This record gives sequence, structure tokens and C-alpha cells, in this order.
Amino acid sequence: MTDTTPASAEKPASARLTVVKAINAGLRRSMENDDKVLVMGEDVGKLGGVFRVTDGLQKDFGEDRVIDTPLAESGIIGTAVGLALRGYRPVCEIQFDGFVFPGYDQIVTQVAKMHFRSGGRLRLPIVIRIPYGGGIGAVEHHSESPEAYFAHTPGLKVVSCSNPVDAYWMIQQSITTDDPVVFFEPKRRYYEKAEFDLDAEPELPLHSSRVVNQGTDATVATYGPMVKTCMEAAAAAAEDGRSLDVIDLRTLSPLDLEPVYQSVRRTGRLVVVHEAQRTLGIGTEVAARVTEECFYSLESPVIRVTGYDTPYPPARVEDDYLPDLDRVLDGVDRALSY
Amino acid sequence: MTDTTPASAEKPASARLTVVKAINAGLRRSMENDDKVLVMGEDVGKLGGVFRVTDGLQKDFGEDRVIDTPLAESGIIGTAVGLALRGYRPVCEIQFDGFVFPGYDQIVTQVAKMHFRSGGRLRLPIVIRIPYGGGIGAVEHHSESPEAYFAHTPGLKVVSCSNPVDAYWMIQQSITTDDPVVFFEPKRRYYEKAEFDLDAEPELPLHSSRVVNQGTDATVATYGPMVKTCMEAAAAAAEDGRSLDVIDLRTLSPLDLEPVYQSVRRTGRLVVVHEAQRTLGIGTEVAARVTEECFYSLESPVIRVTGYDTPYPPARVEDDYLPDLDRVLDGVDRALSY
Amino acid sequence: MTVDTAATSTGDPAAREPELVQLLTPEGQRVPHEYYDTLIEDITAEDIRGLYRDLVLSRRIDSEAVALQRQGELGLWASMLGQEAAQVGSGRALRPQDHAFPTYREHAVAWCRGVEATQLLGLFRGVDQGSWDPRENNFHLYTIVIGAQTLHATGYAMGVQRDGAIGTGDPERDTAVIAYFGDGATSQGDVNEAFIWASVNNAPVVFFCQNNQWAISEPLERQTRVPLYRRAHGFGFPGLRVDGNDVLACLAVSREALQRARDGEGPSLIEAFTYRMGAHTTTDDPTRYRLAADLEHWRLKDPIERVKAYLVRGDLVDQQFFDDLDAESEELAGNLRTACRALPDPEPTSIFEHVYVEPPPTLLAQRDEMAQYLDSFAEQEGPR
Amino acid sequence: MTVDTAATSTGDPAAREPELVQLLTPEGQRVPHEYYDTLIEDITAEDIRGLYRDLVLSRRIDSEAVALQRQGELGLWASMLGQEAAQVGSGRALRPQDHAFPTYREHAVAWCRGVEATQLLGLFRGVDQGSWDPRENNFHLYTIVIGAQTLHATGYAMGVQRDGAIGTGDPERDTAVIAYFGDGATSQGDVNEAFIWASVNNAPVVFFCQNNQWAISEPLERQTRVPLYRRAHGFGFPGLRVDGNDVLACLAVSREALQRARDGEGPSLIEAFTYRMGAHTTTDDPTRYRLAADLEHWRLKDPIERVKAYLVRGDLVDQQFFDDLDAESEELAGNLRTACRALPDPEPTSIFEHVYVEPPPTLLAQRDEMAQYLDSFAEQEGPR
Ligand SMILES: Cc1ncc(C[n+]2csc(CCOP(=O)(O)OP(=O)(O)O)c2C)c(N)n1
Ligand SMILES: Cc1ncc(C[n+]2csc(CCOP(=O)(O)OP(=O)(O)O)c2C)c(N)n1
Ligand SMILES: [Mg+2]
Ligand SMILES: [Mg+2]
Repeated sequence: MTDTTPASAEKPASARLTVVKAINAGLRRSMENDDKVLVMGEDVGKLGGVFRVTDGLQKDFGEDRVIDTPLAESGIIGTAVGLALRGYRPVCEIQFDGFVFPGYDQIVTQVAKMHFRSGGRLRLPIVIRIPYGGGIGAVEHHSESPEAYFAHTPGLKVVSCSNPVDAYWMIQQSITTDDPVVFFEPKRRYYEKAEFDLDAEPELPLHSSRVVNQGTDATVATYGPMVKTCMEAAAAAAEDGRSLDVIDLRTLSPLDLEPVYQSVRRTGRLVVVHEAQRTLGIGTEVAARVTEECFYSLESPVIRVTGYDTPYPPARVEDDYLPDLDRVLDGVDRALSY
Repeated sequence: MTDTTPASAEKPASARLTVVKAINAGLRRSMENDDKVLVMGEDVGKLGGVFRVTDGLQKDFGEDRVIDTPLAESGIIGTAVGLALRGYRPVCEIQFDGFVFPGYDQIVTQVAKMHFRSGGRLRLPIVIRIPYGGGIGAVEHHSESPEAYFAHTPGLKVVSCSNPVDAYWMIQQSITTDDPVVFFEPKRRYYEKAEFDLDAEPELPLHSSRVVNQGTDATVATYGPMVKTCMEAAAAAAEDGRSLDVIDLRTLSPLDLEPVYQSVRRTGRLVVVHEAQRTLGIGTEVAARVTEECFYSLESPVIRVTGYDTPYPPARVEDDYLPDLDRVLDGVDRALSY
Repeated sequence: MTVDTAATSTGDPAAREPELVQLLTPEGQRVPHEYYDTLIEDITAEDIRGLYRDLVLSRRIDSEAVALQRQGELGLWASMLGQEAAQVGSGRALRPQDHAFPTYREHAVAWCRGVEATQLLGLFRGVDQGSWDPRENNFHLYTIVIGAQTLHATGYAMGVQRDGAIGTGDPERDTAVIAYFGDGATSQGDVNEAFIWASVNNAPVVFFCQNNQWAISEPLERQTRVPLYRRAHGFGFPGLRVDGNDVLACLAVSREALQRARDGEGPSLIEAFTYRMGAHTTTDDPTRYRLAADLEHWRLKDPIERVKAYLVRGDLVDQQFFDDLDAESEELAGNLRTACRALPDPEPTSIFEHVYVEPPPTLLAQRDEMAQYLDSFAEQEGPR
Repeated sequence: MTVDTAATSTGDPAAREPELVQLLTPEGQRVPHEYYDTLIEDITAEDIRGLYRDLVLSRRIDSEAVALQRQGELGLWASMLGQEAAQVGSGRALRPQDHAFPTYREHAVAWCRGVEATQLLGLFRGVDQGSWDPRENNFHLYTIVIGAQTLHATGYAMGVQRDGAIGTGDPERDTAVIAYFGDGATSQGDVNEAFIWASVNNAPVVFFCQNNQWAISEPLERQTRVPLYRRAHGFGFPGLRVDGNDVLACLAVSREALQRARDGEGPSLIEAFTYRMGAHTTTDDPTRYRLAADLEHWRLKDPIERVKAYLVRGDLVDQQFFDDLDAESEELAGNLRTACRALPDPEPTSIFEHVYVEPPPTLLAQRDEMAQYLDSFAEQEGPR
């Protein structure tokens, strides 16, 4: 492209990137490919975001394309709607999970519905990036998992990446999607690394889940930050001679449960794992659908290993709130004990 | 009480009231019993609310206790928080379901969490009244069923009445509850009538469900506006020689599922019915829990008869979106065909 | 105790109405104005007849819609009776490339933008949620969630800025955005955030507040204790109050503000001081909360009567003009009636369309589920 | 193209700083003021030494907390370095019955309200989310969601009104509420709604904005193009700018505004013009977005130095005073350190406490589930 984007030209196609850097690279690619792509939010410009996900973008793409907004989430989403109506593709950053709620009205009543209301005439290709989840020792409102609030909302698409490779591709796929996408970033996995080819093609379409571990004894479905935890659980289980199918859901709305159904038809047991509170969490929907689809295959009810139905607790006790390797294995035990 | 409330003294103990009038009478009683009870919202004063639920209250209790607020839902909830901290018990009216979202941040991040955050030192006895649901031929944002957004939020209690008697008692019970309660009013049942004794004691505590029809072939769990529909379905089924257990859930958070479990242990089949979209609707949680609790009793997966996963559609097609008698019976058929 | 909510320093808003821009008195007298006259000096007698026609025809559409609601053809209607001048004045100040973001009551703006009257009815009849194409008329969909559209307008204006479509001096390129909202809406966080975004970004947007004195049953005092146009000053951009029942004044001040926007000089707030002469909507009963005398007072300020008086007094029209307009008006209403009744109900499965640009399989499965279910009746005699 | 966001009519905010109320120059010179002097005429040398002590000790608490964070004892800390005068001035203007609603940075206000320094640490250490009892000190919990507390304060003030606790003339009864917030917060819908509610209800609330020039990395220009105190005028109540690094001026203007509130004269906005001398929080790196020179400029305006200069120049202190204060300061810090380390971690099952006043059986079942699960480890050697 032009001389406004010197960095990418020099970048090697293969790189070892953290999740943060992968999203950054994905944003950069998207901005290079389409000059309608904008990045906007609090502190995304000069600072590059509190997690540096947008680091360097303002420098390279200018203040018109990387916008430090006033401090108000409804304003961020609401003006993004207007920009999208004008033909832009805004990528909004919500600084932390717990701060999306002032923008919730615009998301639920406007962003989610505009295409429908307009009889398909208007499109809102908006991406709302939300670093989410706990385990980082943060103060209140900085560790929540609000994904179900969005997955319950028709008109929105909701995804969560769990690793650098997916992060890189899924952000780009979200940006090219003509529907609004809420993009959940597993903040406690922000510094996980992977080496991969930035110029390859994405392995999967955006709205697809992926089997990340093959097993036969039970199925574990999860997403985002808990994928790593579940993989560790699978490794531990393997030592005990138990093999787990682990599925990274990746897309939360729509859910892509075909691989889960297939797995459950083999294993007969399903454990769903997420950080969010249990009641009406994503795991609840997975449980209901899997029970509907695989009723005769299930040898145990679907076990939900999740955060509890409490507000996110103070950091010094978050490890007890959050599912960990042991709680996942305990869930597997419970599934197998039926 | 005093001469500010002449109406109640003259009222006969037994009366035939609509849901609207029953809530009005319940509010009046609560205001008489406790002068800390306030009513606030848009148009609740002189107009008595767009549905007249607060009719006459400002005249009798004055403008300090029945407050016509500026037009902003976050302001309504946020100032109610402050009033509650000062020792008041605000009852906030949200004019229609679809307009609760500008106040959603205050509800989710402040109202729901204050007691927890303060280590139990602070209490927010706030009631948020929301007329909800469709079937009244209204324009967009006026027919939605957002209850799951609240039931997913720890720290809130969520209830829905379905008839005048419950309306009368449940609003009073909600107001005396020291936890915040989101009170869903089935707006299309606003003009259903019942004769009952206003001076009796409530039959049930607030957070309890109720078996409203006894049957043996299948269980139907529902709440709010769909209770009437399900009762009609039960009557129709009876003509076909099928008997349905119908349970009015009444409380959506916490759920009181013991009666459902008991019923399902007998019938082996459960149909959950609500107007809200299916994905992550209340029915999903009911399905998951019932499957967890009654795994060996279930002869069919829990069937969800609900609105579809679309925005609430235009009025002229809402009858196809909303579950009706036939769809409930179809759900029962499906449950029985397993 | 009784809470004293009166602002000690400012008193009752009505008692201290500020100067408002007025170019045509309720009696139809032209009031000269040093500055604003220059903004409408191109307006000919023909143009004024045109404005009169806009006022009359848009009112006719409105009254016909009220009638259609009474007849059960519409579920609801939000009448703009009394607000025609504010809407036509601002609507006619727009250039083709400008873009308007309405509430649910801007029927006369829609008229000015060339939206077919019938298209306005779908939402209120319940057959759709907005049937016109905003990309055709640059007239956005109606927005019912109070204030939400002001942020959309502001964002749109930021897009216009980014497209370089302001300050070029090209009258066909430079673009302004206008956001409509009511007095009640000024209390919403969104509207205030829109003010902030617009001012900080110097966005080419005009905030056009129709202060019709009421937000359903709540009088202006429940939203503010100072005139609304002053809000703008606190955010750092110009605000003024105009006689909202004076189509010429509304045209002039809107032209000024829109041109400022197009020139890259940023946002403005116009408070069109007017009155909601009808009910809030067809389901509302205003006798419960306001005095008939109030209405009488405002009837004397009718936005249409004053233009008529001006035209007649100035001998700018003959009877034929009025007769023709009457006929046109009746024809329009007749067509509207017919077209309304002919609006087809949507197909049941249409609710699955346009939820997404790319619908997921799970949703398509629900559509099939519905279709199958409906088919099961077709196979039988009918619903059981 | 490059979007020109500069307000043509108003220019760069910094270039047009308005008059601010100042009673003590950065050099420690007392500036006489006809009106504001009367508001602090009761202030003795002893009182000024008291204010100095407040400034020094609260800064010491703050710097100790920063150190504790560095040592890993706290997860985070939001330093108030540089904002002591704004906080002590307003905090000391409060009467016992008044009520304060802070953000997350009002450590010196907490100090003035008698909240134990250790109690502030729980939230930042991650052992609780607010450990003091707001009913004891009339100092509300810290609020992290930007602006939310301004509505709480306004509602609380409406409660005060309803209790008849304003305008009685009884200095021990009449009650004011103060809401703290930052410059960034002024962009939030909630804050603007609070302004509206307060003005429409004439609520006894003082909006105290510490304009520390930054919202994390965003300079003031991203939130406004006019001085923030002017916002109030648009909503119809008084607003003024005070030198936020001048404790006497902050005391005087706060006293005035609080007394207005107590007298039933309604809300006011105070913009305390100050500077965040430290990082936004301990996780922030301000060198990424601001110039060291800026900081140097503001160091010369240090809120503590000027009081010291005033005291010394006026011979109102001796070395003993400073030595004693140093000792007190070190003792306070030492106690804080010890107390911080001694703060116990919460019990795992404590997360189920206080979710509700009346916990539902379903939640208690989850608590039991956790307890049982944890017990299962106790029975084994330890976690697997
Ligand atoms: C967020 C939201 N809250 C409440 C409503 C219900 N409502 C519809 S119109 C209205 C009053 C609007 O008053 P105003 O802004 O003055 O506009 P007007 O109707 O007078 O044109 C209200 C409260 C709504 N549509 N949206
Ligand atoms: C609703 C919300 N959005 C975003 C944040 C993240 N955040 C924390 S502090 C802050 C900046 C606040 O700036 P200002 O109001 O000036 O207060 P200061 O920190 O300077 O005291 C931001 C964006 C938040 N806490 N709440
Ligand atoms: Mg109005
Ligand atoms: Mg700041």
C-alpha cells in the first residue's frame, strides 16, 4: 500500500506473536486492506490502548482512522453506528468487560436491530472488541464475562478467540463481516505466544468451532481463556488414562455445535466450561441444545463448570471463583459417575 | 392512615380488579404502610403512567413521593440508588420493556452489586417495574421480553406476575424485599380481572412458583403472559384426553424449580414456554436445571416453545412469533413423541 | 415537607422566555431582521406558496393518518400537528446531499425529503419497521428510542468529515447532517454525549430540537430550568431559539446552521419553540394533564394560518391556488387511504429475513421449523 | 483528508484559560479576594497548619500505597499525587452530616472524612470491594464505573430534600451532598443526566470536578472545547473554576457551594483545575503520551509547597512542627504498611455472602457445592 503503512511491508510473513500482537497485526492488515476501517475508543490512539492492542496504529494511519474518543461508551457505539451508515467499518474498543454497559442500549436497540428494521437496506459492519475475563488480579468491573448478554441478542454475532492464530484471523474475519460482531478477547491469555504464517489463509470460517483435542471418554466444550485450562485438564486426564475431546467453540452466536454433537454422540458425556456465572451462561444454551440433539446419546446430564452466580469477586479470591484444571476434571468425574 | 390517602379507607376489602388496578392497589398499600416508599419514572405522576398503573397516586401522596422524572432511564435508576442509600424505597417505572437499556448500566453495575461490594453494609431495596411482552399490536421496542438479561445478573431478583391476585401481592412483597427486584408486568394481561380479598394474606412467598393446573401426561412451565395461554392449552389438551401439569414460575431469579422437578419426575416430559427469544431465554436455564436434576426421569428432552431468535417483529406478524395455544400443544406433542 | 424544586435564581422557564427569532408573526406580518432576512432573500412568492403547500399537504397526511388509526388501519400514529413549520422550515433548508436523522414524528421532514407518505405508515400499521430507503432520500429511519439517533447523526457527520465533504466550497458537495429530537430527549445521556462528540470533533451536525413543550404528559419544567437552546453554550457551540411555528424563521436559522456545518465550522443547536397541538400519540389523552386554554393559546399561533394570512394580505395568491391545493390535498389523502389499506401483511417467515446479512444455519433451522409447523395446519382443515 | 476538529470560534482550550479563583499563589502569597476571603475568615493559622497536615499526611498515604503496589502488596493503586489541595479543600468544607460520593481517587477526601487509610487498601489489594461503612463516615464507596456515582449523589440529595434537611437554618441539620468526578467523566451520559436531575429538582448537591487534565492518556481537548465549569450554565446552575492546587481557594468555593446546597438553593459545579502528577494508575506509563516538561510546569504549582511557603513566610510554624509532622507521617506510613500486609485474604465461600440480603436456596446450594469441592482436597493430600 502507501507510505502511511511502512511497518507491514517490512514484516516477515511468519512471526511469533502474542494474542495482543496478533490482534494488532490483524487490525493493521484490515486497515491496510480497506481504508474504511476505523479504530475508535478510549485511549486507543497515542497510548495504543491500555493493553497496547492498537499500539502504533494511530501513528501509521492517522488520527482520522484511529480515534481517541471522549469517555463514554454509548457515544462510542452510537457514533460508530453513524460512521457505519456513512460507509465506514468501525472497530470499537471497550476498555474492559465491565464498561460495556453504558453502551449496551446502543448495542441492543440500535446495532443489533438496524439491518432488520431497515428490511435489509442498512448494514452495520461494526466490530466491538471487548477484553474480557478474570484471573489477572484486577479490581472490580475488570474481570467479567458478559458474553451471554450479547449472545441472547438476535442480530449480533459474538465470537471469542483463545490463541494468537485465531486472534489474528478472527479479528480480520470479523471486520469483513457485514453483520455487527462482538469480539471477546481473552485478556488473561493476551501474552500467550504462537508462531504462525501471517500470509497464510485462515483455517476456518469465523463462525465455526474447532476440536482442539481428540478423545473418547468425555467431551469438553469451552471458549476463550478457558481453552488453555481445558487443554491442561485434558493433559492431566490423559495421565490418568482418560481421553477428552476438547472443543474450542470460538463462535458464541451463532453457536456451531455440530462438532459437539458428533463428539457427544461418541462420548455420551459433555462438560461445558466458562468463566461467566452459571445461570444463563453460554454453557446453559450449549447444554439445552446438546440435550435436544443428542438426547439418546447422553449418559449423563451436561455438566456446567463455570463461575458462580455471584458478582465477580475480589481478586484475592478469584481463583476459587474461576474454573481451573481441577474443577474441570471434577466436572469430568461427575459426568462419568452417572 | 392520614387524610392524604382517603381512597383506601373507603375501599371494600374484596374487589374485582384488573392487573393494572391490582398493582395500583398494591402500590397504594405499600405507600400507606411505609412512607419511605416512592414511585418514580416517566409520566407516573399526573398522567398515572401510560398504562395508568400509578393512577391517582400523585394526587394522594404528593409530588415528593410520586415523581415525574426527566426523560432518562439511567437517571431514573441512578437517582433511585441514591434515594435508596438515603433510606427510601423507590419503585421505578420503566415505561416499556425496550426502554430499560439506557438504564442497564446502573442496574447491572450498580444496583445489582452494591450490597455485595459493601460487604453487606448497604442495601438497595429498589423495585424496577417493567411492563413487558407482546401481543398488543405495538410498534418496535414496545413488546419485548428482556427478563433473561436480568436473570443472568447476580444480585438482582426477578419476578413476573401473571394475574391480578399475584400482581397485588407480588408488588407489595417486592417492595418490602431488601434486595433489588425487577418486576415484570405482563402488559397484554393488564386488563384480565379477578375478584379477591385485598386484606387477606398472600398465599405464597414472593420467590415461589405455583402449580396452576394438575396433570399427569406432561409438564408445562411458564410465567407472565404465557400462563393464560398455557392454561388454555391445558384445557384444549384435556378435551383431547391429555392432562397437563402447568406451573406458573412467578420467580425467574431465583428460580423455584422444586415443583417442576416433582412434576417432571411424574410426567417425564417438560415443555417450557415464554415469549422471549429462545437462545439463552429463561427456558434454557429451566431446561438445563431440570435435565441436571431429573436426568433419569426425563423421557424426552425439555422442549422450548418460545419466541424465535429474531428481533421482535412488526405487529402484523407478531402472532406468528409468539407462542400460542397451538404451539404449546405442538410442543407437548413433540415431548410426547419421544 | 414539600420539596421546593423551583430554581431560585432562574424562576419558572415560561416566565422568562428569551428572545426568539421570528420573521413572520402569528398574524402573518413579516418582521424584518437585519441578519436572518439575508438568509432568505432568495425566497420568492412562489417559494412561499411552495412552503405553504408543504405545510398544508404534510398536515393533511398527518390528519389522514390519525383518521386511519381511528379506523383501525394503523396501530398507532404520532401526530405532528402544530409542528409543521419547524419541520418544513428545516426540511427545506436541506440540500439533496444533506442527511436527516428523525425521531418518530418528523412526517413533514420526510415529506420534504421526498419520502412517499405511504412509506411512513408501515411502521405504524405494523407491517414493517421502516419501509423507505434512507440511502435514497438521505432521510434516516424513524428512531423510537429517545435520543439514540443524535449519536448516529453525529457519527455520520464524522464520516462526512472524513470523506472531505465539508469546507470545500462546492455547494453540491459540502454536506451537513441534521438530528431531530424533542424537548424530553434533551435529558437523555445520549443526546448530551452527541453534543460532546460533535463539539470535540467539530462535526458538521445541526441539532434541531422541537421543543413542543411536552414529553408525553411531562411539561418542559421536568426537563430543564433554563431555555434549552442554552445547553449548547455549555458544550461550546452556538445555540439559539427560533419561533418554531414560523416557517420562514425556521428556514433561515436552519440554513445558517447547516451552512456553518457544511463550511466546517461545526455543530449548532436550534431550539424550535413550538407546541404539540395534538395528543402525544393516538393512544394518549392529553386532557388528563393539560389545560384546554393552553391549546387555545397556541392555536392562535398556528404555523399554517400565518403563512396564509401573509399570502392573502400580500395578494400573493388567488382563490384558485387554495382550491387547487384543497383538491391536491384531498387526492393525496385519498391515495394514502387506499395505499394504506393495500399494504400487505408480512409473511410469517419474513421475520427471519434480514436479522443478519449472513444468516446462521441455526436461524435458518428455526425458519424451517416455523414453515413446517405452519404447513402442518395447511395439511389439516385449519388450525385446531 | 485530515479532519479539522479545532473549534474555529473557540480555539484551543489551554489557550483561553478563564479566570480561576485563587487565594494562594504557587509561591505561597495570599491573594486577597473581596468575596471568597469572607468565606474563610474564620480560618486561623492553626487551621492552616491543620490543612497542611492533611495535605502532607494524605500524600504520604498515597505514596506509601504506590510503594506497596510496587512491592506486590496491592494489585493496583490510583495515585492522587498533585490533587491533594482540591480534595482537602473540599473535604474540609464538609460538615459531619454532609455526604460525599467519590471516584476511585479521593484518598484525601476519605482522610478528611475519617476513613482509616488501611480501609482504602482493601479494594486495591483485592481483598474486598470497599471495606469502610459509608453510613459511618458519610463517605460513599469508591466507584469505578465512570460517572455512575454522580447520579447516586443526586438521588441522595433528593432524599435529603425529602427529609426536610435543607433550608432549615440549623447548621447541624442542613445537609449537602458532594459528588466527585474527573474531567473525563464529564463526557458520560450519567454525569449530564445528574446535572439535569439536580437542576430540575434543585437538589442540594455540589458537583466537584477535579480536572486533572487527563483521562488516562487523553488530554482535556478530547472531552471538551470549552472550560468544563461552563457546562453548568447550560443546565442552569452556577459553575466556576478554582485553582485546584490552592487548598484555601478550594475550601472557600466548596464552602460557598455546599452552603448554597444546604440553604436549598440547589446545585453547583466546581471545576478544580489541577494536574495528575503521577500515572493514571500504577499500571499506566504516562511517558507514552505526555511530555516531561508539562509535569515540570505543574510541579512548580505543587499544592503542598505553596502552603509550606505561606506558613514559613508568615512565621506561622517552627521547625518542630515540620519535624513532628515528618514523624507522624512516617508512623502513619509504617502502620499502613503493617496493616496492609496483615489484611487477611477472604475465605473462598465468602463470595456467596452478601450477594443478596436474603440469599436464595439455589445460591446456598452453589456455596455448599464449593465447600464440598474444597473439602474433597482437604481429605486428600492436597490438590492434584
Ligand atoms: C429511551 C426511551 N424512553 C422512553 C420512551 C417512551 N417515550 C416515547 S415518546 C416519549 C416522550 C418524548 O418527548 P420529546 O422528546 O419531547 O418528544 P415529543 O414526543 O414531544 O416529540 C417517551 C417518554 C422512549 N421512546 N424511549
Ligand atoms: C464506564 C467506564 N469506562 C471506562 C473506564 C476506564 N477508565 C478508568 S479511569 C478512566 C479515565 C477517567 O478519567 P477522569 O474522569 O478524568 O478521572 P481521573 O482518572 O483523571 O481522575 C477510564 C477511561 C471506566 N472506569 N468506566
Ligand atoms: Mg416534546
Ligand atoms: Mg482526569
